[in-house]
Parts: sequence; C-alpha cells; structure tokens
Amino acid sequence: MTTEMATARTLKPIQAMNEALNEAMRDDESVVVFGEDMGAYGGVWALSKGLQKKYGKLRVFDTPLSEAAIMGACTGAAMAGLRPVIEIMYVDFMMVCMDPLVNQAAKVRFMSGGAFKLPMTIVAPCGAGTCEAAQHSQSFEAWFCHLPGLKVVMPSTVYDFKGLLKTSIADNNPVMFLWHKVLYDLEEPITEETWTVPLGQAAVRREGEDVTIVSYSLMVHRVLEAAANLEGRISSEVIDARTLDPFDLDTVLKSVRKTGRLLVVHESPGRCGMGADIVRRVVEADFTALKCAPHVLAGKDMPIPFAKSLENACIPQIADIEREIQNLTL
Amino acid sequence: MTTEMATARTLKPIQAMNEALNEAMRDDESVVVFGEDMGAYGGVWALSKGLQKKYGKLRVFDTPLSEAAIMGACTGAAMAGLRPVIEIMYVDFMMVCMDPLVNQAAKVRFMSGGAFKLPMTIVAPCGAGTCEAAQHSQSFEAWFCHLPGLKVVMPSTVYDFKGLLKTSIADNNPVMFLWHKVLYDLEEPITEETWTVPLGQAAVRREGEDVTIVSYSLMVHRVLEAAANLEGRISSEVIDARTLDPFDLDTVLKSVRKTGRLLVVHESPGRCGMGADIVRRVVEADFTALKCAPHVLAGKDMPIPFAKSLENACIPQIADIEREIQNLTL
Amino acid sequence: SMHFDPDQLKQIYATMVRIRLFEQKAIEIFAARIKDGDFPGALHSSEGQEAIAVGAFSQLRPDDYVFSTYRGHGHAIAKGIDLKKITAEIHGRATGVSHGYGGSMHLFAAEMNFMGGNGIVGGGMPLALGTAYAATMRGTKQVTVVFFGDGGASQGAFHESLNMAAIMNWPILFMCENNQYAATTHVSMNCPIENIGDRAKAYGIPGPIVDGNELSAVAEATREAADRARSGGGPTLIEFKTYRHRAHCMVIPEHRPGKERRYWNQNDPIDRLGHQMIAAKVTDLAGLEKIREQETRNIDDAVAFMQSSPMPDPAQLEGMLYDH
Amino acid sequence: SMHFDPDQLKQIYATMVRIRLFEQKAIEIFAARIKDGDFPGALHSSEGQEAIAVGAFSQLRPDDYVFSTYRGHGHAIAKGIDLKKITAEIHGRATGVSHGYGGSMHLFAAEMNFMGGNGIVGGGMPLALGTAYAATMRGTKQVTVVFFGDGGASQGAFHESLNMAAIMNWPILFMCENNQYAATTHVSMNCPIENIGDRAKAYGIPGPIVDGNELSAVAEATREAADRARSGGGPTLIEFKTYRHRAHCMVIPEHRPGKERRYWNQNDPIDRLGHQMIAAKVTDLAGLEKIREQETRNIDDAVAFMQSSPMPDPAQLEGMLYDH
Ligand SMILES: Cc1ncc(C[n+]2csc(CCOP(=O)(O)OP(=O)(O)O)c2C)c(N)n1
Ligand SMILES: Cc1ncc(C[n+]2csc(CCOP(=O)(O)OP(=O)(O)O)c2C)c(N)n1
Ligand SMILES: [Mg+2]
Ligand SMILES: [Mg+2]
Repeated sequence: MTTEMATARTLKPIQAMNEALNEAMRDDESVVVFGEDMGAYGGVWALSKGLQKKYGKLRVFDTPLSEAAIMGACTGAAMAGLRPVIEIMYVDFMMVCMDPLVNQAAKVRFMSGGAFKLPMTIVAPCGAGTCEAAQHSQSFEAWFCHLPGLKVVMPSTVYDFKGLLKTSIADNNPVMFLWHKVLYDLEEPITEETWTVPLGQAAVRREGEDVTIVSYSLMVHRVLEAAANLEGRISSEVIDARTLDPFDLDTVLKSVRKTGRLLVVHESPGRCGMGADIVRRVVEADFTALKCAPHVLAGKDMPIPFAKSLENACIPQIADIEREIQNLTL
Repeated sequence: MTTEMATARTLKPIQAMNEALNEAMRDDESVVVFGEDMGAYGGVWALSKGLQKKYGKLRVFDTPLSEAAIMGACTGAAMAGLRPVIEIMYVDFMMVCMDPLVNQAAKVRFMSGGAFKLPMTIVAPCGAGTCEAAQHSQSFEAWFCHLPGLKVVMPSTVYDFKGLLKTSIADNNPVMFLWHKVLYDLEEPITEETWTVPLGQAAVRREGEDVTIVSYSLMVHRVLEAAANLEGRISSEVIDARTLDPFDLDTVLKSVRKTGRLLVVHESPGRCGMGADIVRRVVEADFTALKCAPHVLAGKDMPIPFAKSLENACIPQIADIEREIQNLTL
Repeated sequence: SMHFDPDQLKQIYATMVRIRLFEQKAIEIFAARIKDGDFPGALHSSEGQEAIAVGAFSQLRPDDYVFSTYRGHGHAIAKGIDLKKITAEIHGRATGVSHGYGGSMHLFAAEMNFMGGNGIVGGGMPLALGTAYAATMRGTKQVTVVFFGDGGASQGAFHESLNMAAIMNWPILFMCENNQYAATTHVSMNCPIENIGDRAKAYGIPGPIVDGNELSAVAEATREAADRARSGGGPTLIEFKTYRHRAHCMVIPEHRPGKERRYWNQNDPIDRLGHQMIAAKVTDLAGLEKIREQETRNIDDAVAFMQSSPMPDPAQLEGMLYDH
Repeated sequence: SMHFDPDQLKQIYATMVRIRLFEQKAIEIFAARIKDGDFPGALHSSEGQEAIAVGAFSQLRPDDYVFSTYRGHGHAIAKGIDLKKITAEIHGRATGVSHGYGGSMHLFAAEMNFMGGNGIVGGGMPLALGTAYAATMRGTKQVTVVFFGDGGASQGAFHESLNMAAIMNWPILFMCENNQYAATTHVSMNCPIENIGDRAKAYGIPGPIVDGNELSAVAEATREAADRARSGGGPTLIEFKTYRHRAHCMVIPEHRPGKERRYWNQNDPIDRLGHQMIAAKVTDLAGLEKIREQETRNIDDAVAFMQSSPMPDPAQLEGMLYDH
C-alpha cells in the first residue's frame, strides 16, 4: 500500500473512482477512458467527470450505444498496448457484450500462448436495492469468478474504491470492477491523498471469536450492523473479501481456524454462487477446523422483483443476517 | 416414466434427440424447430435430420447466422404460445445471445407477474476433449444454474438424451439442454420405443458403500470407469445428476448418509462451479453425515488449450478420478 | 392522407393528453417519494412523443403484438391498458399490470398481446421476431410492432432483427422513435448518416421517415406498413423524428441547446393537434380544456386506486418463477 | 489498375500456391490422424479464396493490424508468418505460433501485429475497433484489417463495429469474404439484398464490391481503402465475391449445385493468375510448375519441422493465464 498524506476530507465512491482514473491518466499516457456518455458529460454516474477536458477527446470519449463494440474496442486497444478503462452502465447490460469479454478478452492471452497482455478494466455498477427490477439489479460476480482469465473486484469502502481501482488499472490483465449502486452515497473521512490496495488481500473489518462471516460489497455493511447488534452476545469476525478473484483464502482460513464457524453472506443467488465456492475452498482446505456446518446466506434464487416489499424479501436484510449468525452459534 | 415397447435396437445420442424432436412435433403442433442449418440440411449435428421434409418449412427452418435473433425469436415465439426448440451450434456461441436468454427468456414470466409461460428448449453441444480450443470447449452449466428462471439438463446416457429431451420440450419453462460432444459416438441397446425421463431425478449408476461420487454428462462415464478400476478395494456409489436445475439433492443426501464421503467430478472450472454448489447443499443439509472433507475434482481454472497434451491436463482423467477416490477413502 | 372523424380526433387528443398528464403526475409523485427518502426506481418520461404511440395504435388491430420499452407508459396507455393498473404498477402495487413484479420498465398485458416493456435498449427487437413468426405460422395476419430509440438502433440486435425479419418476410413494424438523444448522447454519435430510416435499404425493406410529432403522419405510415405486413409484404422500418422533452430519466440532468428546445417546443405534438382540431372546427379551446379536465380526473382516479392498493405479498414469490 | 513487376507476380503466385498446398496437406494429415482414431480438431480450408489474402497483404504495411478468422491459414501465410510455425500450431506442437495453445483457429503473431484467428463468427470485428483506435490515438497511420464471411455479416457485431468505426472515422478495412456459403447455408439466407457491400451505405462509408478471385482487383481495392484510411478518410467495407471449394470443415459434407461448382472452378483464382502471367509472358507453364514444386518442398519442410517438434508441456500451463 502506497500512501501520500493530505489534509482530512470526506470522499464518496464516485469521487474516489474519479480520482483513481485521474491519477492513472496523469501518470500513464496509455490509460484511456471511453463508453456511453463518458465524454463531455462525464458519465451518467459521473465516473469520468472532468477528464475529457483535462486529457482531451483522444483519451476520453463518448461512444455509440453499442456495448459489444465498446467491449471489443477495449479488448483490441489493450492488445495494442493501451490501458483502457470502460464503463458498462449497469452490469446487467453486459449480456449484450459477453462475447468480446468471455471468448476474447479473457482468453486472448492464453490462446496466443502468452503473446499478449490485456491490461483493461471494466467498471460497472451492480446490485439490487434500488427498485429497478430484474434487468437492472444483478451482479454476476459468480459468473466472472467461474470464468478463467478475468479478475474480479468488489469494494465496500470508499478507501478501497480508489485503492483497488488504481491497482486494477495498473494490472496487466482484464479486471472486472463491480461497484454496488446502493453504496453511491457512502461517505468516508480520508486523510491520504493517494494510495493503492493490492488485489487478493481480504480485510478483517471486525475481530471476533465465535463465528467468521465472509462478505463483500454492500453486504459487508449489513453484516457489520448485524454483528454490532449482537455485540455482547455473539462475537463475530467479519471479513471483507474485497477481491473475489484472486481470493484471499488464507485470511478466511486463519479466522475459521479460530472461530470454527463460517457464514458467507452475499446478495446474488446462492446456486453456484460465491458463497458455495468459499464453502468448497474452506472445507477442502481445513474440514476439521469447522465445528458445525458452514452456511451461505444468499439472495433468493430468483430475479429481483420491482416492488420494495418483494425486493427486500429477495436479498439478505440485517435481521436475516442476525438470525443466521444466531443459528450458527446455537 | 412412460414407456412403449419396441424391438431391441441400438441408438446414439443424435438419433435419440432426433426421435425426441420427431415425436414431440408429431404429438404437438406447437412444437417448432429452427436454427442455423437446421432446415433442409438437418443441422450440422444432424439434430433435425428429416424433420423439415416431414413437418414443412413453417415448422422447421434455417435462419441467418444470428444467434441473438434466433434466441430472441425463440423467446418471442414461446411468449406467443408456441413450443420452440432451437439449436445453438456450440454453447460457447451463446455469448453472442446472452441478452435474450438471460435478461428476457429467463425473466419474462417473473417480471410479468406470472402472465406468460415460456415453453422453450435450447439444445447445445458443450464440453472439451475434441481439440477445438478455448472457444469451442466450454459448458457454462454453472452459469445457467446460477441464473434463476432456466432449467438445466445434462444427460449422460442415450436413454436420457431422448427421455430428458422429451420432458424438456414438454416443460412450460425455458430449458437449457447441454449435451457433451465427446458423447457423440456413444451407443446403447434400447428396447423401448418411446419414453420420458422426469426433470429433477438423479440416477444411481453404481451402488457402493465407501464413497459417493456425484457427476453428470461425460464425466459420469469416466467416474464409472474409475470406480470399476477400484472395484474390490473401494466400493463407490456413483450418482448421475442428469438435471442440474432442478437438482435432486435427496438422492445425493441419501447416498452420503450411507457412505459418509462425497466427491463431485465435473469438467468445468471449479470456481463457483456446480461441484461447489453440491458441496454447499450437502454440508448445509447434513454436515454430520460427512466423515471427511467433501471434495470437488473439476477442470482447471483455465480456458481449454488446443493441444491434446494440454487439454488432457485441464480436464479430469480417469486416473485423476481414481486418485481422488483413493485420497478421500484413505 | 389520413381521415379521422371528429369523435375519433377528440379521443386521440384525449389519449395524448392522458399520456402527458400521466407522465407529469408520475414525476410529481416520484419526486415526492424521493424527497421522503424513498427511492422508487427509475422513471422515463415520454412527454413530447405522444403522437407516435397514439397515432400508431389508432391503426393497429387489438390482437397485434406489441413490444415496448422502458419509456413505455405512452405505449401502454395508447394501447388501452387500464390506467389504474398502469399507475399501480409503476408504484409497485399488487394490483398493477405486472402485480408489482415489473414496475415502470416492465408493463405487461398478456391478454392484450402487450408483450412488455424492456429495460435493455433494443431488447425487444429480437423478441418481436418470435411473435411475428408465430402469427405467420398460424396465418392469423397479426402484425408485431416493436418500439426502440435512436440509441437502440446502434445495438447489434437491430441489425440481426431487421435482417432476419427481411429474409423471412415476417410481419413486423420496427418503430424507431428518434427523439434526438440517447441518454445525454446526441443522435449524431449513434448514426453517421442523416436518417436511421435509410438503413432499411440494407435489408431491402421500406424505411419511411416520418414527422413523429404529426399525428396524421404517424397514423398514415403505420397504416401503410401494417397493411403491407398483413398482406405478406414483410417488415418495415419506420423512423419517427421527434423530441423528448425531459431528461433521460429523473436523475440524469441534461443540457440542451436553447434553440433546439424552442424549435421542438413549437412543434409539440399535442399543441399541434389541438390547433388543427380548432382550425378544422372539430372543437374549440374550451372543448380542448374540457378534455384536459376529464383526463386530469382520470389520472387522479388512477392515483387514488393505486394509493388504496396493497403492496405485493412476498409469500407469493415462490410460485412466480416457474410455471408448474 | 494495379501494376506488379514480374518478380512480384511470381511471388504472389507462389504464395497463393503455398496456401493451396498447405490446405491440401493439412487435410491429408488430419484425415490420416482421424483414421488413426485421433481427433485432431476442426480444420477450415480456404481453398478458392487465396487471391483475397494474398492480394490484400500485397498492399498493406508490415505493421498494419490484422484480425483473421477460423479460416485463417491463408491470411497467416500471406502475411508472411513462418510456415513451419503455422504447421506446428495446427498440429498442437510447442513450436507453433501460439505454442500449441491456439490451434488452427487461433493463429497469433504478436510481433507482426497478426492479432489472431477467431473461433467466433464475426468475433474479430469489435476487436478491430480497438487497434484502429490505438493507431489513431498514437498517430501511427497503421490501418486495421479484419476478415469475416458472408455469414459473419449477419452478426450484430458487424453492425456495431461498422457503425462505431464510421462515426469515429477509424482506419479499418472490413474485408468480407463472401464465399457464398455459411456452413451449409447459402448467402441468400444471410443477406436479403444482392451485395453485402451495399450495406456500407447504412454507415455512410464506401462499400466496393470486388471480384475476389481476381488478384489485381483485390489488390487495387485494398490499396484504395488503405490509402483512404491512412490519410484520415475512415473505414471501408469491401465485399469480395469468391467461392469456398471445400465444405465448411472436414466433418460437414455439403451438397453444391453442379453448375455453381463448374462456374467457380472455371474461375479459380490461381489458375486465372497463372493464365494471366503466361499471357503477359511473365512466365510459362514450366515456370509455374517450378513454383509449385518449390512450394511443395516448403510445405514438406514445414511438415518435417512439425513432426520433429515436441508437444507442449502441461507444466507450463499455470503461468499462461495471467501476466504477472
Ligand atoms: C443495452 C443497454 N445499454 C445501455 C442502457 C442504459 N440506457 C437506458 S436508455 C439509454 C438511452 C437510450 O436511448 P434511445 O434508444 O435513443 O431511447 P430513448 O431513451 O431516447 O427513448 C441508455 C444508454 C440500457 N438500458 N441497455
Ligand atoms: C457466433 C458463431 N455462430 C456460429 C458459429 C459456427 N460456425 C462456424 S463458421 C460458420 C459459418 C460462417 O460462415 P461465413 O461467415 O460465411 O464464413 P466462411 O465459413 O464461409 O468462411 C458457422 C455457422 C460460430 N463459430 N460462431
Ligand atoms: Mg433517443
Ligand atoms: Mg461464407
């Protein structure tokens, strides 16, 4: 982790990512940014705000409404030695550009016998909780982890938004950077000016003795609230995975060896999800460390419905997490 | 299971699927078949051989080389009350038509509050082992299981190719029917004329006492060979999942409660794969039934390389399976 | 050109006003809910594009298939779907057209062959192939109408769908509502030639370019294309030139050139039709005002219905995903 | 029209023959391996299309970017990639251009900006946008050349890529090898108008339609489009009319009308160029024969090289996926 000191300030996720882009573009001429509405307007989420003015239209530009073209252009540009960063406006829309991502970007290096580097970053908001219904609420992190050739990053803190995005951009491989829309208004006091966070290092967000809870992205916040609510009765250790591929199994194992209990919480459907994979890795690595069955609290195996009453029922709420923690520590 | 008796004969997977289509079209006017080369030619895999001649060009037809249009047409036709069956020539090519599949077909019923039925079947060959490299060797069954709204079928026997395809076509929901290319030349003696196999029912292919091995598709054959090779030393129970969603957890649990040991074998990458999910379900359902850590023997977390020497190293071989069975029963 | 009798015209005008008022009321209530700390989801106003929806549906059969978009309130209202159920849906009530599962972007009405809005730009086009095929196979002479925008025409799905429809000669009206912008992006960043309609030539099909703010022009182009499709003449791409009054959705403020705005404000489709009706002595200003008052009451009734409707019950979720 | 001096012509002819013989030898060895119970993978012959690859590369700069297809042996050979390494690759040897990781469908040569074959129909087109953009940003005046077929033009990627390239004015040559068939499907099921090239109008770019079996016509069209692209004139769609002699791949037998076959056999690009060279007294029959003999030796050498090459070592797999 590199750090430079600065005066204290508060930062939100979008600003943090915008700073990361700005610094990356400033420090490396090969970093370029494009996508729908990403030029003059600065992106519908304001991700590229001010960057076209600063770095010119050759490095920051709008595109037609054509995700397959955007993803392909990103891949080709990376093959040519640039370091592109693109935005896909919602991760759900990646369904129209899976081929350049899955069959091309994630495989070109391997298929060419290592001849190419693919330094590219895809930034996309994800997640449910905004009443935007089934086609604007998915995350797909499990798919991207199942796909070899792509790294997967899902920050939960403003600090990580910036630090991990900088590292993602600097990485010589395709990185999927998924940020949860419900974190949009998160605000954190920050004292540093610039920093990076390495890929593949989980963070212990709360130390505890009774149970290990692994989560990432928005759900980390809910897990921490649930853990706080149970304070005094159950001592929970909360691990924020931060990057899902590479995944920091060591930190999880260390904790499980201490607590003997494992709960994974995520919002995406449970079937073939990230939780299942964490359970697999833990039981394969150290079965005897577990005092009881590990458990995955995931979103329902359903699309996300529109109405708030239904949506809430489909994704883990704080009360659900508390209940599962209690069940596990009975 | 419905059955009609016939004189004994041998059948191969393609013939079995072709018979299923033929019977479905004969019995139900709303069953239609289309896709690239599926008309006069009868499909590059011969899936629709003879059907256009029999049922006419309005029910069996060629399309342009446009998978998104094909998948969309299939979805729209199902919404209009037809019962379409399409072929995507390799499941890998589904990357160019994920939107109509993922955001439309799998969600329309749910998003409409249950107003529509989506009786459609997608048939696609899958799998590695044919030296066709990274873009012609994938399976994606874990993705499809992670996606709510889609059923997933992966037969291993000729009997199931026909019986499960008939049931898939008769189902009122989208079904992904994935058949492994390496099974192309499989041949089985068959005595029945026509039959169906229900979705969601696993088959115990071999009974045993020491270890439960769950697999599906091509890998079932390798597992059975490995189990046979260990005969006398280790008594393996081999379960063919047959359909992955719905998944027959009961049959697996019953076996694990007997053997106390679980090995899952599949060809796709392990991360967020079907094996991880089976492990998750088993440990959540009956942790104490397990005498030792369950294990997933999966394909490497890599694209499939071209050269045979490399390809073999990336997917489970019989010797690998034997080794894992032995490790588990040490 | 198109002939409408006075009653038809008044009904058409009323429907256009209904859409306009619906959109305004929706924004008002959403804004209030947001102010209350509630995030009610995305809302896409079709103000300024009313003539397209209303003109088109004035010429279609009730059993024709329709694929709409996330900007689909106008399509649903023009199609004649119960205003109360539309209002209930966009506020996530159990009484909504999609029982609260879809929301504003996913209005469905299966019994009217209204095949749904779509949250994916261009997402409806490939689906339209399927209903058009079904109608062809069954010989029902239903046409399929699919709406999309100037941005949607840049999706691969546009090409694949028009191409397949043309080759198969399937009865589809590809309705491109070119409202000049895709989110904040001007159409010139989505189409390098002057008219999206001219792309029809790449498929050997007709591609009329129509003033989308002129009710009768919309109706005429739709009638022509629908007649052709019904009689085996295949698909048509129709480009409607129009203008979206509001920003893309509530949370993305857009800057537009003042001159452009003035031009299009002067060409507002409702005002235009109103003037024409007065000039043709179909009605007078007071008559138009009476229509507006009636529609205001309709909207208010729908809002009241929505407000008295229950939220959907999560207990029903389990049965919703699959047909059993 | 194009001028080539005699030596150039002989080299061009030799390269075309080399491709033809390469394809034939590949089929021969694959067939033998299959007979031995080995499944060596898919093989897609470009016999009949040699003039396109060779004519195009005769007019390109060595540093221009190239995206090829699964039917890419001809492109790779015409580009000048070592025949030995190509042969080794299609048989999965460690000495192959992709070290045995890619195979016939994935020939790469990064150092020559040969950006790979592609197993996905139309898959190269979106990637071509990226190299063209990189060249534009850097001001290098490199063009990007991307090959695809008559079937590939039906993919959504075709539309998105041509559209974006046209809007951005990026230097890309979209090379459509219309060999009349996509697998077993005639081009009329993929394109409802006569010429795929005419679809260029939908993007406001030139769309020349070229006799792809006439070497000089291919060279001229390529030169013109490359010059335009290099000097800031943007992309071109070029349709080459040609014919694939063989079935799509080895395992999909195809029936073709005899008349069609005869027509195209009479228009074989190698024969045609040979006749022209003899007529222009560049060489005689014996001269052509000598070239053929030399190329046969080249192919044999490449096969020998392949046969003496090791299989790739799985121990190296781990390091291959990511750059560290
Ligand atoms: C495939 C896809 N990409 C991006 C978006 C985000 N998005 C929603 S509407 C829109 C603009 C669409 O413009 P246009 O097609 O002109 O229709 P309009 O909104 O003007 O009615 C964008 C970019 C989306 N929903 N789907
Ligand atoms: C997206 C996709 N769909 C289908 C295929 C299977 N396939 C491989 S080549 C081919 C025909 C392609 O025809 P065309 O574009 O005319 O090129 P040609 O093979 O004639 O060179 C098909 C259907 C594929 N590889 N990718
Ligand atoms: Mg628009
Ligand atoms: Mg072809």
